[in-house]
Amino acid sequence: MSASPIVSGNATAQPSHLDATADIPREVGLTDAEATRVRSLLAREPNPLEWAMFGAMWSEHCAYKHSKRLLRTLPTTGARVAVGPGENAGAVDLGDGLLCVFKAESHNHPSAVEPFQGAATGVGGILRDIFAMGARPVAVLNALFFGPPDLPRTRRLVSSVVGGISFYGNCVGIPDVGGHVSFEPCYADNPLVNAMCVGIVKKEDLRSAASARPGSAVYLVGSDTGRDGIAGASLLASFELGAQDDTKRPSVQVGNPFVEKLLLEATLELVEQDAVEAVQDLGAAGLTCASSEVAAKSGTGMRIDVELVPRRASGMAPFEVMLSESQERMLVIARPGRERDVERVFEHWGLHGVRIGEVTSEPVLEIRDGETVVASLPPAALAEDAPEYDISKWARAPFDEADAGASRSAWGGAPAASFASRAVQAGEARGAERSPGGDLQGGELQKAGLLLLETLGSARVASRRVLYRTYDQMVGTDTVVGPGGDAAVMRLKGRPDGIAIAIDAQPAIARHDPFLGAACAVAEATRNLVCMGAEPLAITDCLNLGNPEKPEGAWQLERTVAGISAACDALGLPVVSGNVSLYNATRGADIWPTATIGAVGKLADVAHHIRVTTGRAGDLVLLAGSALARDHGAPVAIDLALEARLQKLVLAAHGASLVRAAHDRAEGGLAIALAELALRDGIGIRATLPSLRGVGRRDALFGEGPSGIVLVVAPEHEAALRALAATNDVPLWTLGAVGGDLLEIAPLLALPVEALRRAYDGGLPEALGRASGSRAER
Amino acid sequence: MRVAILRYPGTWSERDFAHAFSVLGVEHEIVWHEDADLRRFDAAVVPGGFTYGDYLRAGAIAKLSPATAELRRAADEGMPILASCNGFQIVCEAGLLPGALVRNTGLEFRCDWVTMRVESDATPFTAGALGELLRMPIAHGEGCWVADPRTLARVEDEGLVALRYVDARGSATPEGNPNGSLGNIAGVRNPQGNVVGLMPHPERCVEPLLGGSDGIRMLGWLAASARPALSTIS
Amino acid sequence: MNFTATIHVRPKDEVRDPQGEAVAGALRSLGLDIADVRTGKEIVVRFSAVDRASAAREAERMGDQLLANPVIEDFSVELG
Amino acid sequence: MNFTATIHVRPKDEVRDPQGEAVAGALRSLGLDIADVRTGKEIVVRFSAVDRASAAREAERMGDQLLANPVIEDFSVELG
Ligand SMILES: Nc1ncnc2c1ncn2[C@@H]1O[C@H](COP(=O)(O)OP(=O)(O)O)[C@@H](O)[C@H]1O
Ligand SMILES: [Mg+2]
Repeated sequence: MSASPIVSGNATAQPSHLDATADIPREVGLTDAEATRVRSLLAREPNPLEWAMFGAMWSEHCAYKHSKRLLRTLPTTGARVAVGPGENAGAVDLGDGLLCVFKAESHNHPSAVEPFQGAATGVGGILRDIFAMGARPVAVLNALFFGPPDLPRTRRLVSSVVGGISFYGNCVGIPDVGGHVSFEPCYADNPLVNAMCVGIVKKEDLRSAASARPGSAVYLVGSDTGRDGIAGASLLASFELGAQDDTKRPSVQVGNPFVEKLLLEATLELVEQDAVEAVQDLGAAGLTCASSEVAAKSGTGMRIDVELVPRRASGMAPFEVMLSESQERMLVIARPGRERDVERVFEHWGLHGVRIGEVTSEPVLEIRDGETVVASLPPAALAEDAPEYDISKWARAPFDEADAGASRSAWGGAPAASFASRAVQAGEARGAERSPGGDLQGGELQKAGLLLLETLGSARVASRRVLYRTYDQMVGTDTVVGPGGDAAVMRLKGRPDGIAIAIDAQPAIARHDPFLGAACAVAEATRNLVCMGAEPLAITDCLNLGNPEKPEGAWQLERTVAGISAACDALGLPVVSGNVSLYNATRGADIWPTATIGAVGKLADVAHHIRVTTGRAGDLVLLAGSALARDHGAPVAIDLALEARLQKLVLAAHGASLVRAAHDRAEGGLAIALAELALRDGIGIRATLPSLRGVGRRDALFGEGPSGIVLVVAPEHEAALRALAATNDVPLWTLGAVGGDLLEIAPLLALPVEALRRAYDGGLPEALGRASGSRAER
Repeated sequence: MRVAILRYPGTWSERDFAHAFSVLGVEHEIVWHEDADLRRFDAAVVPGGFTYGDYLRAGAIAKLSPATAELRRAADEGMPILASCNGFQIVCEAGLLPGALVRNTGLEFRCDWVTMRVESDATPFTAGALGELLRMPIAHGEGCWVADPRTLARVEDEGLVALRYVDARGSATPEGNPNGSLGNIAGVRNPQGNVVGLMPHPERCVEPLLGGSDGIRMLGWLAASARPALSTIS
Repeated sequence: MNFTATIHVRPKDEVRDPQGEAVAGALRSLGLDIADVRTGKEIVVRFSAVDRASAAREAERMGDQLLANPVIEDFSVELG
Repeated sequence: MNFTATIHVRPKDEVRDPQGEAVAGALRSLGLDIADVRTGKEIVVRFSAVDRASAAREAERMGDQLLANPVIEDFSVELG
């Protein structure tokens, strides 16, 4: 568990009662200055319940205190943007009346405490964000970050986290179509669980939390409210367990995907019948957050009677009801006169839905306990008036340029290089510096084949199939390409077009240079879309970082956001939604800055995507873009302008039907990209490496760097491709041709594709020691 | 031909079946389990999903639905009924088909493509396909078909095995078996042949765009009256 | 009157129990000398009934009609 | 020596038990007057150990290290 003040309520507790004599503002996690701000906003002293509501709503998780200023600098507009950040999820316009709604979110702390339930409820939360918009979820993806795979703890975490995702998503019936998995030491005690959901909605069915109108009835529907994770996401959670009465403890949130499925169907039915004017899911800070946000965004007030809230536990105090984070609950605002219809839909689906209050015109959130008014607050004060901290005031790079060596991270390894981001800022890409050991010497040369098998079978590179085969990838019958390709491809029933989805992160680069890592993640996610022939439309970002109150943490956050901005600007992409998770640390050391980027793209003709194939014997294999690459984790500058030209080239080539296959050069470099290409259909490739001054053969084989796509084209299309590459000013190297049953990279290695298969397929189960006992028994 | 597609709380393949039938040109309607009156229909599908969250045992709570009596009546009257995935679990729980489905031997949910051999063509869903190999997706965590030795012997002796998992070479080996089912049994039928249950998902493979179209072998006959629609699929 | 019934549900001896097999394997890997493992369920129901005799009948019915699948499972009832 | 241990695993009292909720609903639909239902597991292990004391220790270890998830479940051991 992290030492952060923002920890999940799973591990920590809320005072069993709010003692008016204690220093309540501090007890609920507010600083003295924040307490002063509350008092001046209200012009009075809040009561304990009101303090608790402020504590929850002004927590980092709910209020984005340390990130809001920065997030405002992200590009969020564009012709395609239908809904930008601020709603439950963002949306892009697919044309012809359909919107694509999507968002990524973290569930890191709950997953550290109870990985199975934490991951499961993470999926549940992101699904609710999507269907709260009136959209039907059509796909989920996940990005997972664990410690080294040989640690028993990591193995248990992998089983539990993947088990939780599989348990929840499969039950609700949403296909899991892609993801990302990293194994790095910084995540050993603080795994990251990021989930993304994509939904589709007709324009007229889009719902907003901002459209509640005075006089409308407010319903709470779904699971009964218990003492689950009370104020878990807020600073209230800074209390130690143990001191109190056991029965008053907040308990681990347990997900019930069956209720989620009912909620999903009921909500969509209500939207279809146009019986509701606003819908809001209950997440962090539960009813407090949902009610104040709806009221604040709608410019109204709301009256809620906690006595009417159905409860699972007896003796719950109003603050427990208001702050409970029980899963699978929604706030539904009925259209006036449609209350019976709303209730009928709840009944049909066997859901417990109760009218707990109404929307009011005066902007006051009034909480009653029967006849007694127990809290009365301006919703905007709760939802919008939290302080914003300008972290640039204390942000400081961990090294200065003269002393790059000082930035060795807590995990050892290569010195950080700050040159890369400066190169990007200056708009000039610089050549990769020679990494030590960049060349293969004598004996090593003969070992190139072994090195390839080792890399291909390493946890970093090997096939994730053992994980994703436990997810239903096909339910919904829209999955054209599921996990295993560069990006997922989904059709839209009844239309010729389709979407592509990818999720990626580059923590090993961000560790040295958060700007570069974030920019590379945006570039990789969108490049993966392009490898399927899809034009990127927009991204969602899920930022996972350490402590923003420390100079280095603040700097990392700043640089991460700047990296996303720069990449989005260069690629012409908006950010439509996102999430920030701070205070992630392992044994006191912050995790590497981890920007998970989810990207959505469009295919004009879904049947005409770039296939996940090796190609045919005789096809040519080429490398387009940049050939610069270095050891894993050693940053290579990204030339964002080249990245944009490369993506444009591949889309243009695909538009002209020149591309048989494409694959992004990612983990493990060019040799691995060729191996993965050969593995698709089990056909060999015979290639030679492009010779580049200053690039050793080891780097040429296994070096990693952005902006490289391996293309397979029929020989008769080579000239046309070359012409396009020239027009777009993208370097292109011919590597070789498809054919035979060996992967041959002359003169360094020649391996049977069958041997590659064994390494690639068997690598992850072996790394995770899957033969032996795991807590599989759930 | 008009097909009822049953929907229980937690069902999720009903929309996929509806889409598949639209593609095949089969008239169909999604029917809420509590209102199920199958007399209006010529055939019925009990689709996949996680009815009642699969709590207790997959299909156990759904069998208490009023739809069970209706399914039994329709089955007795000879109505063709196809039960896939969770539907298979429900009809086994309800006693319409022999055996039961328990946790996969690997204890993991498994989504993949499998190959099955048609072992009985005495059902409308497999008529004329004896010995054929069908490739279809699976997606289940409790698809291991089990029975006590007596029941198993009866199922084998009376030719009630409708489909068997096979490997790439067409043999019913452990490698071909995704979930540990006894005798590699993927699907069974009732003695009359009108009720067929299977774990795989024929509705997920009626369009080549989605990776295969062997589901047409199983569902296509329902479109007999609308054959022309079939030729437009490709 | 209020009663608590515990219904124990176990796989029949002759029926395969994949979960038990997997648990046996996992326990062996902890270094234990396992002959075999069978996994069952234990369902604790708090309910009311007119008297003890009908409570017993009702608990029996729960096992019969829902909690156990007679094709593969046996059950027993403990009425507290 | 051969032993049989029954390890009972139950969700902690304050932890939500969705399976129990679903079973309660189903039993109600059978016309029973149900207050609540909690569902647990019962794992019967036949194993050998040098003596009774170490058998008890080993059974405890099974619950601890594999069968129960200490964050949300409690377990108890019965050594037959
Ligand atoms: N946790 C996961 N869940 C589902 N699919 C995953 C997961 N991790 C990776 N994948 C899939 O495996 C394939 C390879 O992943 P990755 O190596 O990250 O690809 P890339 O380098 O192209 O981003 C992709 O199709 C990806 O979607
Ligand atoms: Mg890729």
